[in-house]
Amino acid sequence: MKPLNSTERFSLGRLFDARLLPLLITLALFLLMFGYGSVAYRGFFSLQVFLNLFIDNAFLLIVAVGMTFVVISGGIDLSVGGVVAVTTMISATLIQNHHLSLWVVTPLVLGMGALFGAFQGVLIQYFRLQPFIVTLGGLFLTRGLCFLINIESITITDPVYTSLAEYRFAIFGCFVSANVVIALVVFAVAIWLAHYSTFGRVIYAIGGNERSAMLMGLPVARTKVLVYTLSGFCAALGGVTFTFYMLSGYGLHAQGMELDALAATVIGGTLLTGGVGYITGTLFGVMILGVIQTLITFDGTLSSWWTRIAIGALLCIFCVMQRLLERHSTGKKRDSIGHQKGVKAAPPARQPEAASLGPNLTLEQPHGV
Amino acid sequence: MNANTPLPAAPALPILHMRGIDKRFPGVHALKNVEFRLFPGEVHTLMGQNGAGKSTLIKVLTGVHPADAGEITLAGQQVHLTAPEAAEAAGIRTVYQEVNLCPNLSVAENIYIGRFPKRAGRIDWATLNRAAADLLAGLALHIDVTRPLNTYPIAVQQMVAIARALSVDARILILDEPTSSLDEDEVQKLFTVLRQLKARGMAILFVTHFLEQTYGISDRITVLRNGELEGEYRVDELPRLTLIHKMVGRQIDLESLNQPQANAATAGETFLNARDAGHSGGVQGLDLEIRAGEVLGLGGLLGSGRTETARLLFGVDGCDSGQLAVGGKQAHFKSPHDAIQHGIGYCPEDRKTEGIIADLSVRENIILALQAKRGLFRYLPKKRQYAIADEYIKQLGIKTPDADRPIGLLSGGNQQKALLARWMATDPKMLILDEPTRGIDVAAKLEIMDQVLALTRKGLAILFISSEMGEVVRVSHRIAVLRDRRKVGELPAGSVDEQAVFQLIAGGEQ
Amino acid sequence: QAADKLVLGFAQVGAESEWRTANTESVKSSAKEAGVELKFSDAQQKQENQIKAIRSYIAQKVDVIAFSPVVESGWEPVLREAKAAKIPVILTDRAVKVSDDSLYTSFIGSDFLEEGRRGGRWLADHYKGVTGPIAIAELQGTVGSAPAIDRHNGLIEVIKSDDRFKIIASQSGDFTRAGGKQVMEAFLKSHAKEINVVYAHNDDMAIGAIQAIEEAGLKPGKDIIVVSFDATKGGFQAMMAGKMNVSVECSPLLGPQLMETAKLVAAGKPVPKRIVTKETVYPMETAAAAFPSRKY
Amino acid sequence: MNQTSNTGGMRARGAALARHPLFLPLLALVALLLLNRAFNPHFFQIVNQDGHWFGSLIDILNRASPLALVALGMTPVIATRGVDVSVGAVVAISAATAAVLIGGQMHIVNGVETYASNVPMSVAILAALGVGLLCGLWNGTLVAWVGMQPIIATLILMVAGRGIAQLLTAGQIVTIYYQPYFYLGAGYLFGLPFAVYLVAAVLGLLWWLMKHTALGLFITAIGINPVASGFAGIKARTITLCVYAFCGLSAGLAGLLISSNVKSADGNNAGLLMELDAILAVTLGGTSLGGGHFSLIGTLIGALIIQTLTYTTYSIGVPPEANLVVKAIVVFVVCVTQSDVVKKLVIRERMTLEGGR
Ligand SMILES: Nc1ncnc2c1ncn2[C@@H]1O[C@H](COP(=O)(O)OP(=O)(O)OP(=O)(O)O)[C@@H](O)[C@H]1O
Ligand SMILES: Nc1ncnc2c1ncn2[C@@H]1O[C@H](COP(=O)(O)OP(=O)(O)OP(=O)(O)O)[C@@H](O)[C@H]1O
Ligand SMILES: [Mg+2]
Ligand SMILES: [Mg+2]
Repeated sequence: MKPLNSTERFSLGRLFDARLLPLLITLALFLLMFGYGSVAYRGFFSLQVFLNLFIDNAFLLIVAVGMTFVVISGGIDLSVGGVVAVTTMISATLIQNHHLSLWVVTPLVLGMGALFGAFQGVLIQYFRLQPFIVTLGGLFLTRGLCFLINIESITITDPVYTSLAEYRFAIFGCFVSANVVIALVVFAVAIWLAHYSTFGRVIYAIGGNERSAMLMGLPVARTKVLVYTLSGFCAALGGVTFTFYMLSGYGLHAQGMELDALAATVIGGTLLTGGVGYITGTLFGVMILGVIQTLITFDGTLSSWWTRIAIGALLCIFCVMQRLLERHSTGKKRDSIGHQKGVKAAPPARQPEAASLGPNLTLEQPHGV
Repeated sequence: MNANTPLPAAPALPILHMRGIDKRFPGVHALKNVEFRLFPGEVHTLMGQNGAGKSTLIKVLTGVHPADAGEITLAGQQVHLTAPEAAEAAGIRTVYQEVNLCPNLSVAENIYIGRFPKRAGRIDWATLNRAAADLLAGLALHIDVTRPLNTYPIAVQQMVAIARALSVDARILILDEPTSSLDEDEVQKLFTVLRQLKARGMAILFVTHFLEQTYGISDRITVLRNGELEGEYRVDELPRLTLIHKMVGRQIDLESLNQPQANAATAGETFLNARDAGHSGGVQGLDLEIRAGEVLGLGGLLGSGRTETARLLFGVDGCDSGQLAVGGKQAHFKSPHDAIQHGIGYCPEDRKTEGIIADLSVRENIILALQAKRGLFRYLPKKRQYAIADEYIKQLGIKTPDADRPIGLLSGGNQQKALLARWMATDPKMLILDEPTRGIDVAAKLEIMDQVLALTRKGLAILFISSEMGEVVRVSHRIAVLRDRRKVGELPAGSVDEQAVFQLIAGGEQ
Repeated sequence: QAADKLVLGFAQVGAESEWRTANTESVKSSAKEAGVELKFSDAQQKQENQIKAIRSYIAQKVDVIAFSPVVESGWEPVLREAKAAKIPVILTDRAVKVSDDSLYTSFIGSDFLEEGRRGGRWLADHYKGVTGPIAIAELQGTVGSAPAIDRHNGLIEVIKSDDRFKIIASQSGDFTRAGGKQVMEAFLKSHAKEINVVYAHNDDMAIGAIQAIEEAGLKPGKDIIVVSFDATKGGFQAMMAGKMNVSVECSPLLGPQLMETAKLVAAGKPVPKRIVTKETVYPMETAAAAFPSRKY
Repeated sequence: MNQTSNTGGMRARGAALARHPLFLPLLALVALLLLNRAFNPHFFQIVNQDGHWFGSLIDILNRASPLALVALGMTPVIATRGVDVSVGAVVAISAATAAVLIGGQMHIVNGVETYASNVPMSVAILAALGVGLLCGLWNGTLVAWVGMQPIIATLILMVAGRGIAQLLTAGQIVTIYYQPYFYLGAGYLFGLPFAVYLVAAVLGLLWWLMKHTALGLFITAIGINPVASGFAGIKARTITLCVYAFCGLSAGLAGLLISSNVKSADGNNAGLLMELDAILAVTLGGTSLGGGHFSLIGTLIGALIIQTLTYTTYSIGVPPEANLVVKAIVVFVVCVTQSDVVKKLVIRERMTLEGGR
């Protein structure tokens, strides 16, 4: 997914591009965890367990992809969990109680999600409000709306819906659900957006330095509103897949999903300060959260509280390793004030290749010699 | 506006005409009824002291700030540009003062973002990178364009910003102090390109504080003073001294600018001694001796490691080979805090990200290092803070309505002065000045150099870094020359000229 | 390899209340007693986590799967997978809504709606012969949760025909003591002296409300009647102190029944589709006598 | 003539007041209180019963105390561009520690109820505060020294912390029977709830630190530009560590208040979602999550707004299912009225009005 190296000659420096490093480390740690599970637990090492990671986290991946764009732009979207819930609720109500068709309801809820995202984006961009607060308000609003629609959960029995939800694609004797396919499509489109479209690059630019982006004549306002629209859309799509997953609408669905999505995004190497991030990283982030959970269920001996402590500890070990490995392999120690890597105002991060590959900045002879 | 200086006859119709421009910021009347004309095929330099309103005029033009009054016509048509986006669409390309690019994007992207080459609906990275590399090669810069911008030193970033502006054909090109951290050599490259563009009929608005550059490239000069139009002149009608006089409003002895200033007699005890010092991935094997009462100049080209040397000596990058000694005693700087405790101060070259704290007031910015030196609990009383701040505002002529204005709102040159004040306030024994005169007007430059030399006379040691070699030669007692992050030699100043330094850089051993 | 040892995968909702903890404890200890290998997972109150856990039990090929669904809906796809893998499923605590009954083997648990009715009936009984109006302040559980909905509906069902009763205030206290106390405090201020009855959806909120009532200078259990659910230890203590009038039991001790059923199911023996747990209503008069035998 | 200049001066002063950053948050608070008054005529009534003041306002103050403590601790963290989402869990841990240590039994000696604590109360309180401090130090270490992003660093403790709290209480709600402990969260001093004094003390301490030491300056500098602060010689890491430690400590104190008030500790529910409310309080008070300038008083007002809002929904009979929607609407309204756009509109309005006369 790294776009920049499609150019010119292959070089050693490229292979160990420092920008790819966090991704590689994340991937390696994921494999390590999966490997540990395979050794430690019977039945863990199977294709289906691996595929289950996708089946069970497809909706999270979709939501996290939307979140990734927002975070790259330097914002945050806490409303996603609520949007997922309200999407399941509206879908279920319309399908079950009003007998509308799936093909009418789905575009409708997707549109509503996008619209809601746009609404938040407008508040953030034009009223200069803080994303955190606006989207927290959005979270309250969407969750609240669920309960205004119905406080009970609504089971969907519509035959089209259920058959779609239960449809399974076979892969080597194992299977995945339709959700997985949707999530992978979203993932692919997101990579295209992030790395091969102007829109995506402008998002990175805004995250890097919003004022500069504005001075460079980039459409900052429009892009920012669109980023939240996109996140709203992804959340709604996440809601649709969640509805497939659960076959029900309920106001308490997807509790705390905003934090899961955020965690997945950040674990995947995206910086909350904006400007740096990878869609692929987000995929790994989701997988890592999934694998932690799977490890714990396979273990099956932890009490409720030890479950929590174990999740926290694994997360901690993972993040600390990630940081240490990154620091170690970039070779260069942090300068004494570089607060953390990639803080917006970080001094030029001087990278090791420049030293090892020799200076590639050549200068003409100075004047007058 | 000075009504008694009639505008010289226009060669053709101006492509840009700004009339009666007025702009107020809270507490500052930045532009007062300013008129400005720009003709096709000319380089028009806007000159004025720090805070005269040059950048503001440009920002009003490109729609960053709405004007309070006045009208702008582009090629005879009245326009209302409300955002930089609109200005770009109208054919105006701008390089704003300070580097305004995205640090996280690659060099190539920074140049072409907004106008990416596309193929089959997707960005064509190969073409993009090739085009960017070619464009930079035209400016004699051969760098890896796929690396993020912030991996390059500020001078390279400035070149990239220029390249971005040159990457598309525009009617008007605006360059606000694009050369402030460039070497002579890059400046010449830039000028070559500008002359080509001019020949093609482009109108170029240029801002600089370097008189040589002004006279080297411009056709016409507009002088602003205190937000008012002082006058518009053809360059051949305006001798340097008159220009300075018009900018500053008083007589300035230009000769003193060109005289070597340092007299060797003041040097005293060795203050800081670096022996074989180095930082992995940075400068290596550095032997440097800095004495009290002496200015040590650092010579070298862009990327030769001058800034890295400064960072090493200030404890930003830990010294992990060799050793440092202060006053004869071995010292180990784990952070700038340690260096400051030893009486060292450092004015970084990258003022925006490493220097100012934009939302803090001028006063807080000035006392910050002193306070950090005193520690958390010996808090300077507000009264003292104001006294210190006001003293330096006066002494350095910092142009600000009061000490409580956020420093980010000051003009670039005045921010630089405030940073200098920050370190002078700590009563340091040694100051590292990395490009201290960047973006500073002629008069202020003289003042600052005077201050620096006055400090050395009181026994201060100074490490002086500037990309203007002439300046280095003039103020230094000795010059250490760096190449490829190593010291290649040392020259006593006074007897040498720039040529000697360049020769050493180019490879001639001493 | 321990081929003959029965492996039971149990997907618990979480540990959100004392009731739930007691439930977990009961399942764990009776598994040990019955010699069943228990795979336990805690879903942190999230249904999707429970589904994930069930899926991983299928992958682990356990013998029997049991779980306590907090919500009735949303289980069909995963239960179908379980059925395809030929693993029998037992529900505890609460039923699920599925189109095909064969997706689960048996359901052991209580009935929140019935509990709500019991609470209502006790009230009707208590106020027999008294002329109204009787003002009820309701402390609801977490909005949207099953016990909150059903205990509310159960009460309404009983009192709607009796126009002496009137719910004058109703708010969610999230099943917690702090929530119950805070809400009750506000009720006591805004409905000053009107409230006759507090109908709290669980003991914890009732205990919080009792504190608020006491701090307002009133006597819970006398000035204001307190009706509550679960009959936990805390509830019993409040009843013995005369501060709570009645607690409708909702037994978490489903472990022994679960193990028994699991063994039968694994052996291929028929089991009843619905196994109702034995639950009673504990008015405060009987509390002291019943307390020593309480396990949670 | 004298009179006109007088009113002119007053108007100028009024305008300056209206432009004060705390004006709008305060206005929102007052509006909410008035709304309550409209529904409940006794709302502003405060009566004195045996030396204690009683009334809705007192309730709100008392209830807002834990939130205010947490939010006050959070303010400097946010000012350094950080955030601490673990405060809710820290509240639970501290409450659990105190409850388990004090616990206490009721003995009936000669028909008199007497209470005994497991360990001396002061030890238990110190232990709980110590645990809070430890949690804060842990967060601070991860952020400042390991270099993790604040939200993820504190997320770890947010997840694990509740587990730790439940581990301490073995998943039970630990009821506390030791009477003197209840004074912290439910006692009165000079007629006002004791908790209010605690908040005042913490606010006072912070205020003193900000005004009479360079801490406020350093925190603001770090929040605005961490790199430049380092170049100016500020020890950013040490200060970051301290700031998180203080946040943990104040969350610990809030945990004590909560457990003392409900006389029990609930590992799962104590302080649930408090992190969101605390962040909300900080932001409603006008502090930007982007770091930099901050306002302690603003935070306090923010906490009061949130608590008043909660109280309002309870007392004016909002149906429980509408709680969240009401909260959302209030948040939106308060934020939008505080936004520059609206301010500008209002000011322009006023200017044209005055100009028109
Ligand atoms: N030949 C080169 N090609 C590319 N980058 C270089 C080269 N030489 C130096 N650099 C970069 O410049 C950094 C060292 O430059 P430093 O900023 O210390 O130089 P300087 O002499 O202060 O130059 P400047 O004129 O930019 O201030 C190195 O970390 C490296 O990233
Ligand atoms: N956004 C702003 N808000 C308030 N005052 C401002 C703002 N921008 C500029 N000013 C003030 O306007 C005046 C003119 O500033 P300007 O940046 O135009 O100066 P300049 O001529 O470009 O100076 P320099 O040579 O130092 O760059 C200064 O006094 C500055 O403090
Ligand atoms: Mg300028
Ligand atoms: Mg340099």
